[in-house]
Amino acid sequence: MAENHPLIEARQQEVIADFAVFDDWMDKYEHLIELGKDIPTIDEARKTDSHLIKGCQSRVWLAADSAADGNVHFTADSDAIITKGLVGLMVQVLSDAPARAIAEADLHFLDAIGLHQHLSPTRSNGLASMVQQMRLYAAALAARQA
Amino acid sequence: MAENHPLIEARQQEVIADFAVFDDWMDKYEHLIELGKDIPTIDEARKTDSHLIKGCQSRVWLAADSAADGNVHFTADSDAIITKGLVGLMVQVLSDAPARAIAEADLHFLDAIGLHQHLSPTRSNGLASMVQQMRLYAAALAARQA
Amino acid sequence: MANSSLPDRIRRDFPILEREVHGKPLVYLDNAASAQKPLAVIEGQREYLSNYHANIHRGAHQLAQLATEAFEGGRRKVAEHIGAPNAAEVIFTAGSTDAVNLVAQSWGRANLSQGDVVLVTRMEHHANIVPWQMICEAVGAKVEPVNVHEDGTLDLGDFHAALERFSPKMVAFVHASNTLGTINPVADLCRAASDAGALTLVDGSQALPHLTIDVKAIGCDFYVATAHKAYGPTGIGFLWGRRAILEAMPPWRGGGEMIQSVSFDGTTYNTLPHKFEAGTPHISGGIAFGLAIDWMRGVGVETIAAHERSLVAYAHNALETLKGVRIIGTAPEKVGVVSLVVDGIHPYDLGTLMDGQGVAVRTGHHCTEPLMHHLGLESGTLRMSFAAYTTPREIDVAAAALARALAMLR
Amino acid sequence: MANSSLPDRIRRDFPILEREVHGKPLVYLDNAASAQKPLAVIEGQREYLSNYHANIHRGAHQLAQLATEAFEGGRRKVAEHIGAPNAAEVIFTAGSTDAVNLVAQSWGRANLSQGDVVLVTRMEHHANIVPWQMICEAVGAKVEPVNVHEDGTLDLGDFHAALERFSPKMVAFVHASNTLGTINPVADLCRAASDAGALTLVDGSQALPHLTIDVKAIGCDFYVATAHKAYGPTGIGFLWGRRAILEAMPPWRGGGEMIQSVSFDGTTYNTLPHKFEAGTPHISGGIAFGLAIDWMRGVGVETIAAHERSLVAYAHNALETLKGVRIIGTAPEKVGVVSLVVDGIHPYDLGTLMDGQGVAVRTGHHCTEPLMHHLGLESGTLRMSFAAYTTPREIDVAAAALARALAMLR
Ligand SMILES: Cc1ncc(COP(=O)(O)O)c(C=O)c1O
Ligand SMILES: Cc1ncc(COP(=O)(O)O)c(C=O)c1O
Repeated sequence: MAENHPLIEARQQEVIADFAVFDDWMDKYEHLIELGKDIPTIDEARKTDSHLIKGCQSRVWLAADSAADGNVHFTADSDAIITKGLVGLMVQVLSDAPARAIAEADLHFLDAIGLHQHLSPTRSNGLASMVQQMRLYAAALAARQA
Repeated sequence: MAENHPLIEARQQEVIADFAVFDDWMDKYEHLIELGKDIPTIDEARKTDSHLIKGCQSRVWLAADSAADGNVHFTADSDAIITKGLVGLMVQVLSDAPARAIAEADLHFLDAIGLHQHLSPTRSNGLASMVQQMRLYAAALAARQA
Repeated sequence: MANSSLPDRIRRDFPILEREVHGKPLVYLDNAASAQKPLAVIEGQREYLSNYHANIHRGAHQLAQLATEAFEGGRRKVAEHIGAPNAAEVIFTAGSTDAVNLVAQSWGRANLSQGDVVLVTRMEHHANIVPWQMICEAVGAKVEPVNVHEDGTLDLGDFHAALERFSPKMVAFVHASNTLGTINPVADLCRAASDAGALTLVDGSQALPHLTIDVKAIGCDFYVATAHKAYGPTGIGFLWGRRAILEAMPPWRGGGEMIQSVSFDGTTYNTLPHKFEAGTPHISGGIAFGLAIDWMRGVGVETIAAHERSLVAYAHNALETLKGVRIIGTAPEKVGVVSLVVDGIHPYDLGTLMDGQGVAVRTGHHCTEPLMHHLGLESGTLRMSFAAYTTPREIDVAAAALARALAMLR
Repeated sequence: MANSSLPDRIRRDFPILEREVHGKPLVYLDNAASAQKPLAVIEGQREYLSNYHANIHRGAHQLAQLATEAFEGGRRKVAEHIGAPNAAEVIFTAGSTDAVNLVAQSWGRANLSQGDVVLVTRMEHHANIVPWQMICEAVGAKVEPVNVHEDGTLDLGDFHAALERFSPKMVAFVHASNTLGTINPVADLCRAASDAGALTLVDGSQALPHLTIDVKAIGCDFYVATAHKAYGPTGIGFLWGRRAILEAMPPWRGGGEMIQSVSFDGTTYNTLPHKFEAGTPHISGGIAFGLAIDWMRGVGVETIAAHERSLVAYAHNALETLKGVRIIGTAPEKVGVVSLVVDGIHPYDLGTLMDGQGVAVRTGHHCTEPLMHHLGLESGTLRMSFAAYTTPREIDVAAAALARALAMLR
């Protein structure tokens, strides 16, 4: 994967710094839950089946909009708060960035903060499917822009 | 199982004594092969499908006749010589004995001479099926005689 | 509490129980999904692979003979354990799911037709629903469900009414529910179904690890279960069926072992159980399944059952005191399964936070979506499930972990 | 001889090779029936059961996560090893037999109808005949066989003529014959079959242990194999299929894992590979299958292939000198399989007497009855089959044991 867009890299560093203060598993999750409570979420009106990510235990909704500046704007939500925290982190790192940068992002921050397992496609929280959707949307947009 | 009929028990002891001189596996099989060559076999004319024991690698034919004295007379054959030796031993022990004695025989001699594994129903030489057939035939006859 | 000495005696048989997760001692309460394996099973499988592995049946050499005897010995142990009149009636399958599919595809395709009904219950595992839906769709038949009461017991009124209304050809139900723990009155259900002219299939997946099983006393026509939930290996289970019914059924899978003779002019099939076991079987699985049964019998199935009954009572007490916890499934007769929900909190969050404290539970619909839907629990439940080695102390740890998770989430 | 250092390097990986039978050192030449397992496989399976067993997928806890990753890692290893474009195209099955049945029942029931032809060869294993016979009988289609030459090679003229004559919907054949050793020109056969508008299924059961496999280069539509012949565990194998074809196929077995959502109003199915994997999979099997592939790749498949080629040449030489021995299958390209007959002597007698000398061979029709019939060998053959650990010295012992058996039987 190519080097990250500086914007996306900077945001990942920010998240990593944020989590650096927690070495206990439970503290990290406590923080994640707080994030989940704070994060701006998708419009209730858009929580429809067409924005639902299928096949996961906790439901995840994702909406993508392309802004006038060519960036992609994401909003998301989940009915499980931990998933919502994770989903929020993803939005925080990827939203409002150039389409190509999103499509090609190397999301190393989950590894660095010790939450990598949640991105496993075998995990049933839907995060992996959501990231895939984000990339697909961005890639399609980047292709149109090119 | 009830105690063996004296005739059947005596024949088993005879076979056991016969084999007692061999302690080497190969010598025992050498003897079995010799037996296989000598043993009086079923009439060629009776080697038909209706006398064939199904489902085994070496083919085994068995014919049973009831004699006037109420005894059962068996003849048998196989296209594999070791199987033929085993089949011959069975005939030697069980043929020309009273039906009930055959049906209820405790065939301990195979164990004693170290050839027990050939009687395993999982063995594909057909011996187990043959013994079962012999018993079934004798049991049916015994039932008619009773 | 009663029988609390059982885990002391047997925990050392289970090496995995010594491990930690996330730096905490493992508390494994996901036994209804899959049980852990005693050393007898682990080492038996290893011994087989190290010392007498060979392909079985039709082999003239010594290893093939040893392997065949051990594998067929496994079959005999299963047969004896469930009171089967004859070992040839025990068909090894890849698990419960495979076994239900065998019946649905072989018996079903030959016997179901347009307008026929297969009756199941709303507490069935997907394994006892989807195979019936698939064959019913293929032949124009229909799957009808019997209702379940709020407390997790079967609605017997609805069951009898459905027998009357649908005259089903087949009635299929769990012996014990994997989500609710409910033990069904299987002998009564079988009698009523038979009286109504139906065949019966009992899904014993959750009964084999916990209860004494006697297919003759139950009076069913088919009984299925899976080894991995009963201290045995993965990849193997069984179908038991009444001999005459199995004899009349066409084979399902074709290949080696299940044939008597093959030619391009016509192929003839082998006798039971081989007719239904095409290809090289899961040899080490069959052997290790037998060892798992030996292990259970050595401990005593009744001892295990009594221990688990007391664990369920203990867990109900410990969990009910937590604010907001609602136990799902309070039938008087239960196996070692306790499902719960907390209103306004997603089970996945609870499960994740308990995992962080070393406690393994399962969350979600437990492959019983129609039941969850019926009970209005669209996010599923959090399920703790017990085994012979589970201790009251572990339930305390789980309850404390749940309490901490709740505190974090509120 | 070439590569004779290979067994020296690896025999210590196989504990069973140290054992005796009937007081003689074991000489295991029944590898085509099932190969022995290296320590990496035996210990890996044990490690799994002792340390991280849990039911997989949908689990939120750590053990479920570890088990899922290891199992899916096994799938990825299989995919990479056979050059599959995508791991989701690899469906775990109970073995080759189960895999062929999956295609015959799912693809076949949806695509075959009255008058259609499935083309196979006369050298097929029953696993690649009977499933086709069963589905053809159900839908009114027909199985037609392609001839085999006396030397054990496929009759290519007949193959092309049959494509022309029958316009088959499906052409299914072995990559390598388990009875003759013959390696078929699979890429050529697939190209011709595709050009004739047929789909192709290659039975790679005897190729996986011996040859480098690349499904893209072969150009087939389906490829199946079984783990236990390739140093892996029992109870597991795989079906690889082209994604678009697999996507279009209906599911075969129903149950957990293979669904997206279940209700009595209608059930929807999961994506690949799960759509075809109903129920709890053989988790330890999938993991250990991956370890077997690691082991083979560590040794080097080409190294194993070269070693076995030289063993075949060596064995042909050693056996041909024995009076009356006729080798069945002398194709120029063979895997490590040597079948033979001695006129007037039953293979079962030879096999039994070799067993008495510690040498494990297989006798009979090797689940290829139509081939035996075609070649006029109604009692079958005696087959010696080799693996990476087989030594020339073992072939000498086997030849001497055969000579002694012949002397006793004449
Ligand atoms: C060529 C061939 N195909 C298919 C099979 C069937 O494999 P399994 O019995 O593992 O399903 C075998 C082995 O028995 C084989 O040698
Ligand atoms: C009640 C019930 N039936 C069927 C099954 C299916 O068993 P398996 O997945 O081993 O085939 C399970 C377990 O998942 C179960 O709990």
